[in-house]
Amino acid sequence: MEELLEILNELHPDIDFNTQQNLVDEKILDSFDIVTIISEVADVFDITISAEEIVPDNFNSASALYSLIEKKMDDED
Amino acid sequence: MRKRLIGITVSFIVAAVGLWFLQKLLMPKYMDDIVEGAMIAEYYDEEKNHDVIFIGDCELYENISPAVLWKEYGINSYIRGSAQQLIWQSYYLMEETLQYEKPKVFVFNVLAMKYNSPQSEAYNRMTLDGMKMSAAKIKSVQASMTEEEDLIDYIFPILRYHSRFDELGKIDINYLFKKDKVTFNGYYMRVDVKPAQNIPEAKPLGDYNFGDTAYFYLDKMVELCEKNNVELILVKAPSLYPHWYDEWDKQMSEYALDHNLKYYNFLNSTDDIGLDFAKDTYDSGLHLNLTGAEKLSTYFGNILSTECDLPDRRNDKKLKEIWEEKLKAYDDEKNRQYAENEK
Amino acid sequence: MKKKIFTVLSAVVLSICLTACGSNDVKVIENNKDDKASESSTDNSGETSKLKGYVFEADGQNGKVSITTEIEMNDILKQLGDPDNYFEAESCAFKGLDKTYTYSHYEIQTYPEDKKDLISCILFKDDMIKTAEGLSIGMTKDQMEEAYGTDYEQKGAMYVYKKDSSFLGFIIQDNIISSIQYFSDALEQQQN
Amino acid sequence: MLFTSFEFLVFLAVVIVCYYIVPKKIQWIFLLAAGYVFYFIASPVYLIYIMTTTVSVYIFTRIIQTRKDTFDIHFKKIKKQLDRQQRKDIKSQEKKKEFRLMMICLLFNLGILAVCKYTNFAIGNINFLLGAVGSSKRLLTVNMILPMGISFYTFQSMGYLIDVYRGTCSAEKNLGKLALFVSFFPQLVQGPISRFNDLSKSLFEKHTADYNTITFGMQRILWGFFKKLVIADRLLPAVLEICGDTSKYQGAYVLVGMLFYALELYADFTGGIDIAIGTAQTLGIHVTENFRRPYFSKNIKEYWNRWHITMGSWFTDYIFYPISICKPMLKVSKFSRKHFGEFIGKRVPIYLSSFAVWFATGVWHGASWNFIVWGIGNFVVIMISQECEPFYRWFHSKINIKDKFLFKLFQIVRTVLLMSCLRMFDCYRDVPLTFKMFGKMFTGFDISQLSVSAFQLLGLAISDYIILFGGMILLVAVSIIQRKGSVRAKIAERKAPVRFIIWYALFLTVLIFGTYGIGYDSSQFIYNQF
Repeated sequence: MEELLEILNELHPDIDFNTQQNLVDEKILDSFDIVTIISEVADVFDITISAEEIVPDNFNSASALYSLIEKKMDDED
Repeated sequence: MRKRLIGITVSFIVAAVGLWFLQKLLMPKYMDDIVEGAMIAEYYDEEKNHDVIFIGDCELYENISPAVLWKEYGINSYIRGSAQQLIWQSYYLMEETLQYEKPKVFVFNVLAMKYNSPQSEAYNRMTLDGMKMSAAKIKSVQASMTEEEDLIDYIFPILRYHSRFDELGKIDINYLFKKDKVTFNGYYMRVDVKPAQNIPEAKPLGDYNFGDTAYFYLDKMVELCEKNNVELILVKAPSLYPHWYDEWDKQMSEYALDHNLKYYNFLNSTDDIGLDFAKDTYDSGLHLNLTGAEKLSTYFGNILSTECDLPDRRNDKKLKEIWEEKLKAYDDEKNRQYAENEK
Repeated sequence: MKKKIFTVLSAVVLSICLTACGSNDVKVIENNKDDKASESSTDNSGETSKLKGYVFEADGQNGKVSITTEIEMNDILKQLGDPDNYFEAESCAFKGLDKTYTYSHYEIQTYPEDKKDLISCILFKDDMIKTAEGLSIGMTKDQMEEAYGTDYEQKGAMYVYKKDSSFLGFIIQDNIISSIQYFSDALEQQQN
Repeated sequence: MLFTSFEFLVFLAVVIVCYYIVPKKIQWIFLLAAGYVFYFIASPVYLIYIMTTTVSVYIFTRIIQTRKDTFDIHFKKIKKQLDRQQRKDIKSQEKKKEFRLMMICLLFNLGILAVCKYTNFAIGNINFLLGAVGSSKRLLTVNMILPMGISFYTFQSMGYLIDVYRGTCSAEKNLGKLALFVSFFPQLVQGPISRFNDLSKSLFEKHTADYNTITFGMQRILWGFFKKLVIADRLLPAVLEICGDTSKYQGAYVLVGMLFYALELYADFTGGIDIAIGTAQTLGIHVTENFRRPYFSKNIKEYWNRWHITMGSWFTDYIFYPISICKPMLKVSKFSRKHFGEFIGKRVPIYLSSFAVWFATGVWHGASWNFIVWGIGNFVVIMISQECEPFYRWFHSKINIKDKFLFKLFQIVRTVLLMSCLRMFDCYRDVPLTFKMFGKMFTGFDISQLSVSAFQLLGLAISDYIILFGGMILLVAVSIIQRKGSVRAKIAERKAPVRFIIWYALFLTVLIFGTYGIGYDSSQFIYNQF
């Protein structure tokens, strides 16, 4: 989770990712941000998030994103 | 629920009245310049028991004066004329006229035979917009429409004239509901003179036969008149232009013979009528002016009353009253125009 | 890899087959709005100096004058000079005049449109003048076909050739050309 | 059948009445029939195309779905006996097979689209190249049919195909229902491009006639007519005049033309979409919004989130994401990060996939270099503004004007101008001419050109300008009110006479000031070209 928050904070230092629950719906994260996040996450956690997993539900909050990452890690190693 | 239904009904009524009013406002009034557009509608205000009804284009409404026919022969007549009236429009006007009255004679001017297909939207409008809504009107519209036109635009003319919003003027308000008379029983009076000269030679045509559509409606006219026991008379007004070809004349003569109709080509009797094309025309021979029209009317009235056995109705008290008023207006207008011409 | 290529190829071939057998002149009405302005603005590149359709070469005051139908009479009139005879006819009800200009060997008729007079008809009056392709009154039908081909429409005695929006008509009596006239759509309709 | 034609209104009236009369069970079948009739009227040949797409998508999605279902059952059974690596392998093998199926169908349908739409463009370019190398050979251009709305229904069905492949929606079992999804007539001509999950529910549902739904729908249609007939079509002659005669209209005129076109396009496109969505609404069907007051956007990225939304999100979901996060791209990213440093490495996937998206967007808009350059232009502007982001952030941290009204207004005006400049590629004949005219706008700018009489020479009369001005004010006012919720809902709260007056006034405005009929021959002519 720490590592994820680090990635996010680097992208948008002005946002408090611990509390924000509507990152996508309120357009805080745009498509460029999401691509950056995915490629960083791929690097750090060694997982691949595929296009069909890019839905608001998975990206609306840091915790949602983290649970996606966890699920992926379970699945893949 | 009931309240809502009432609400909807009321809104629709208010909306419809508003639309009707706007449509009235936006339709051209034809009162200041192109008065020909107001002619067709004038008929509906008339006392409808005419002996003779002329149906056709400008070669009738500028060349025949019903006032003279009444004054000299006691013939009560009316001209249902409009600019460039096409033959199917004339036919449907006949059909419509028969809904109102049954004259003894219909007179049709045969120049319209030269047109076999719809011509122009503007002329269509002048003939058709004036007609009251009826089956005959719808059929006439369908026969007359050019490719760019739609029936719906005739049923709801506001769809056609909405773009007039920036041309609206005093005239549209003044004549919103009541219009002036522009004709005398359909006759459009002009007293000015422009001698006929320099009329070009007729252009040779490849095919002198009138078109099938034109004949189709002429046949229908004959049929309609037979069925209603009205005599149909064909005439060709003595206008020098557009050119009336001998080949055309022959076709009409033969047609009249075949169908047992009277056909008078007044071009052949200009001397008998006494027409002087240096004086009796106001546009170099296309149309007659008042003096010309009165001469022709005298001549033709004589034919009508003798050959068609039309009674002299000058003793009819009611008619006499109506005509007295009309003749006065006729003379007033005549004097007004002459006075204006003097200036 | 092979499979992939096959997949792509088969898909492309299939779709080409489908579109190819359907191609014809059906009008394009794809309402992809964004195409609009660009397409319409492509039409405006034509030059205006060259006359389209059948052209008649008349002798003007200063050399040849090219005349065809649907062009403005004013310009032509300046080059041709005053006509021998001039006649104007008011169109019923509407403002504007149908005008006829008669010169020694031919006659030009105009009709009003948008405050301009456009030429509706050029009529040969004698055998002193020729069409641009060299035909004059008095020549034979064979000569006409030689010069203009047989792609005409026949209306009674009139043989009508069409080029762009202009018409050229020959009236032939006893195999001899008796009248030559250039005319436009505007007139064509009236005579039907 | 144009939305603004009388025929369409009659068609619509018949459809609405019948829709609520027929048994509820077959309402969707009736809609399908209506869609096919709508298409048939345009041209019977078109039906073959839309049916081909429908059937091919149906077959492939069914196959993919069946595979998925059987695989899932099978996989559950054997799951326990396998170790992780084996599971992964089996899964990816299955995915590959599904991918291949999906690609066959995708390429087949995009192939049809490409051949219909781009054959002549390709031939033109080949001929140009032939000329460039000095060959005298030329390919003849062919007369291709371009079925109505092919770009829209192809994209819509391809989105559905990919969704099924991804498993985000399950394949429709009923061919008829899928056919209805592809051929739903209100959005057939110019979108919006709907997603199956969004549209399907209300599309196949049973609907009972509801006063509010139907009146709201009709009000939306009326508003669309207003935008299209009163504003867009009235303005169009001036736009065409300015863009058509480039030797006459230079300097300040270019700016005028650009702004006129911005208004014309907005009114035309959003008006059409209003009619489409309103039509669907009268039938009780909810269609995704396609615009959200785009001209209030503060930057170009925001603009593209608010203009033609369904197309933008289609490109994002089905092109941008797949390309930018696919494995090869991640490898490229890693590689460049290693060799060119963090800064460039991070940007590579975004740049490459954005370029792909904007190139595709350009191509999608039309078969011409104008649109391709236009797409790339958008790409360039977006990337520049993306790179400037840190600067903006720094700027705003120093000077606090971010929330000032005037600054916002400046941002909005800037964005509109920027988009209008790019859109010049839309107006002018070819790319060099566009650049030339763009230059002329600055070099030949002379405000005195724009006299009152000069404006009248553009084919519009004073009265037209007054109407346009009034219409624009109404547009802006409605947009401002709309920010706080549906305008129609606000009006519906009013008393009946007020409602009546508002809607009747709008109706009369369209009826009288609308640009339709014989009185407007010139616009008639323009319609016919398209």
